[in-house]
Amino acid sequence: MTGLSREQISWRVAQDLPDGAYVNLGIGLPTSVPPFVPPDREVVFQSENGLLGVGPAPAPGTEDPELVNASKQLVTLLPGASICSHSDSFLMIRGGHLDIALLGAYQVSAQGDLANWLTEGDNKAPGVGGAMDLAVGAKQIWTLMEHTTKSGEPRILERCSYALTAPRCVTRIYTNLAVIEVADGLQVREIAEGLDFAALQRVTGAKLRPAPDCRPLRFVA
Amino acid sequence: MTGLSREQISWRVAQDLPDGAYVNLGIGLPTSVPPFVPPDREVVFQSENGLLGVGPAPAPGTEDPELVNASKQLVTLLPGASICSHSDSFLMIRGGHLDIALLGAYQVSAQGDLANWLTEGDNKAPGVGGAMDLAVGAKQIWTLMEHTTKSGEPRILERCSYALTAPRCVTRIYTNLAVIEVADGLQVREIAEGLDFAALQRVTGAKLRPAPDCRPLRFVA
Amino acid sequence: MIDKRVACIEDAVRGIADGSTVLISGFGDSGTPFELLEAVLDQGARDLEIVLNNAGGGDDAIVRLLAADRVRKVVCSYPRSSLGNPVFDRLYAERKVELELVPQGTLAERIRAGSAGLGGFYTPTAAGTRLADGKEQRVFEGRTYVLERPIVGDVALVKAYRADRWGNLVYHSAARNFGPVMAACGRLTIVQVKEIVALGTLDPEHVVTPGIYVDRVVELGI
Amino acid sequence: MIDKRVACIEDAVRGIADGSTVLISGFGDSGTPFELLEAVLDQGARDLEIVLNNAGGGDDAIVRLLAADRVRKVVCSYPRSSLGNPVFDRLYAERKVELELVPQGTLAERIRAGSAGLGGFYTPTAAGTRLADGKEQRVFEGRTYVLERPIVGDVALVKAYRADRWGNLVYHSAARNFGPVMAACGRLTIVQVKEIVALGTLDPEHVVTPGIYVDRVVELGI
Repeated sequence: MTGLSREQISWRVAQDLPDGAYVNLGIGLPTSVPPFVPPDREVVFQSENGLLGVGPAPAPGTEDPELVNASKQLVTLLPGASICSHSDSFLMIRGGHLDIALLGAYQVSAQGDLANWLTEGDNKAPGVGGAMDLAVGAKQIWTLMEHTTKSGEPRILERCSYALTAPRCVTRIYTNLAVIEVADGLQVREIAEGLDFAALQRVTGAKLRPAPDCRPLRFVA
Repeated sequence: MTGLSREQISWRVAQDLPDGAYVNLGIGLPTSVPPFVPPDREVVFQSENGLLGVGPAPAPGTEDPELVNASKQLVTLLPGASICSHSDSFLMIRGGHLDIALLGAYQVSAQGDLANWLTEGDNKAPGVGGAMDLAVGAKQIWTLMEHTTKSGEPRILERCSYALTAPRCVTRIYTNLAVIEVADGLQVREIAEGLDFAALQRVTGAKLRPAPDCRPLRFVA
Repeated sequence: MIDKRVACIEDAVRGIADGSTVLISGFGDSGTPFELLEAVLDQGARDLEIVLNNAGGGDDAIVRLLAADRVRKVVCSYPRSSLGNPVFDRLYAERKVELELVPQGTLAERIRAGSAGLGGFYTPTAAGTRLADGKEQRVFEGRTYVLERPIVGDVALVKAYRADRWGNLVYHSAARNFGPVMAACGRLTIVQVKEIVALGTLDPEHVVTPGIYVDRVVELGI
Repeated sequence: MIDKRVACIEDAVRGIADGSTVLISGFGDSGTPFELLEAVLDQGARDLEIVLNNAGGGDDAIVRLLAADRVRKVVCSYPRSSLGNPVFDRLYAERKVELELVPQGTLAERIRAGSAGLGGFYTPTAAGTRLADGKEQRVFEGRTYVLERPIVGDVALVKAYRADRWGNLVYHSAARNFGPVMAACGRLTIVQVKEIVALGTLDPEHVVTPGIYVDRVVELGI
């Protein structure tokens, strides 16, 4: 299918992060967003394990094995960073202090319900991590995901079939095919170049409507 | 009446503080206890405004106007001290981490009910401060008070007539006339020299019983 | 670029609306943002609900806010001062100011709950006392607890010691007290500091209030 | 004299009883007290309920505690590891270990509530989800909250960076994570540190865990 690569989804999200925003990065795809933030913007990344002001991966030879992000990747701290305990970190998360949480998703519903912790076929022990706290706590939840599953099933649905992370929390959906605003239903802000609205609707399990100013979704290097 | 002076009550309490104890000092009489702790013991004093390891008053010329105790008196910090916020300080207090809180009292009942924040005749705005948190939180509550009011009314009663700070919290009562353990009623451990049990009972509003090893309460310089 | 610094104390308190709930750090004089309070006096906001540990004393700025009939309600643990507070006592006696008396630890915890997005908590403090009247009391494992609800401030006025342009804060000694918990709880958090330092000067391990909670910082040199 | 120092790691873990609830600091490997856990393996306590963020991975000491059938129940937010944890997966599938899955922030807050003497709290986290099944849900001002109860540890095993003989602690970088909240919550709090320093060396402004919460400190040099 046409559309963005996974890395390009991260790039696209990064273009929308406003200067001065406090942003949490969920595990997975969101962790690749920071390098794409335009250099004239100061965005402060939070990591649920008690870091505010997370910087890029360390230069070889300067790694600190205890300085990791939520995905347990080695990171650095920027000037202005601070470290806190888990209770203080989740006070920050749950208390509505983060502007945006970028989360991976299995499914998102037309009402913004989020399912990103449990798939039905998985017999392994379930893990939830900080997903539920982030989903209820951040001012905005932006999800990053492929528009469909590998077998082509839609991930954007009238109702999630997987167990919810939180109801009515997602405010924006970034996929390889579209940028969609969750606002009284699903409004398509951008469609991947080469795809028309009807084709997008066919791979989506919930009713979409185009924004009046719906634009092409394209990657600009 | 015979018995200890107010300062001697503080001295008497100090003799019972065990080595290694963590002790909160309520406002008023308790703040005069620390200088009387025997020098071979290390007792850590907590102040509700976020200090653990409070030291003596500062030497003239070394005062820090922001370094005060719960009574807003200028203090110092000992080596090993730490500073925390109010929420962390009351986590420490309410969470049962202090061994002993030394509190002033208006009245104590035979069941250990404490009244130390509100008197009936007082028309001024009421103030409670940290008294209720301390009363429910510390492992032991020791009260320091005159045995009777200035007009000779008993302060130790079957039931408090003043509003309670907390029910069933006081474990030991130190007065100018006696040291009393609250344990299934009131057991007198020490009686002021020159006073007999019957005389002590007459100035007490609740039934007392002498400990098998009841001793004289005396000040030793 | 993130820059929480404001040039002067008038800018720091700009826009505080009538009717606001204002959290004020401090324990007695220690850690109280008297200079910000002076600026609020000049700024003019009225009908305030102030949340603080004490209620001023002598003729400090809190007492003068009260004397100027700018305060509708005081939420505090101990509205008494060794300096006396006849203004508060008079307003209270004349029922011209409402008093909500809250045990000190419950006050700190309610503010923390407000900052933490919690709907409430059960505390043993005040159970079985007059201050639990009218509140839900509930027994867990044989102990009685009182349900307490969060406090959220429209504005928090905080005194700290050092800040950077991101709004990171460290405090000085016992002046820390209510500062960290109130700073995290204001929809608009305004901080006076002695000194603003360059970004990166404050050790990430030692920052007490992360800048995310802070909206404006003014440097006063004291 | 207050002296929380113990001479060796065997002394540090002495007396942990069978059936204990054991809080274990760490987030992945960062801040996990692996050396104390090795000592617990040798010490022999069984039938443990362990409370921690993850559930080990590879063949670390947590996995080996599980493999040795020493753990009755795991309370955690994420029992998965990039290294894999086939031991946990097998025990879970065979119902030989109980899993209580708790959202990470709720886990931290429940431990904090335990340390703070609270009877419970209402959190919006997990409201309307499967993890709220069987729990009281309650609406305050139009928002649904879940009642969560405190966790108290019989034992807390914590990794910190520096300590003094009073048990004051500072942490290193992101290894702080669950350390401060768990240290305050153990009836018996046991801490491994890289270095024990002289009393008075740690700045009172920088102490993260006050010594009052700590029972034993062992210096490991790592």
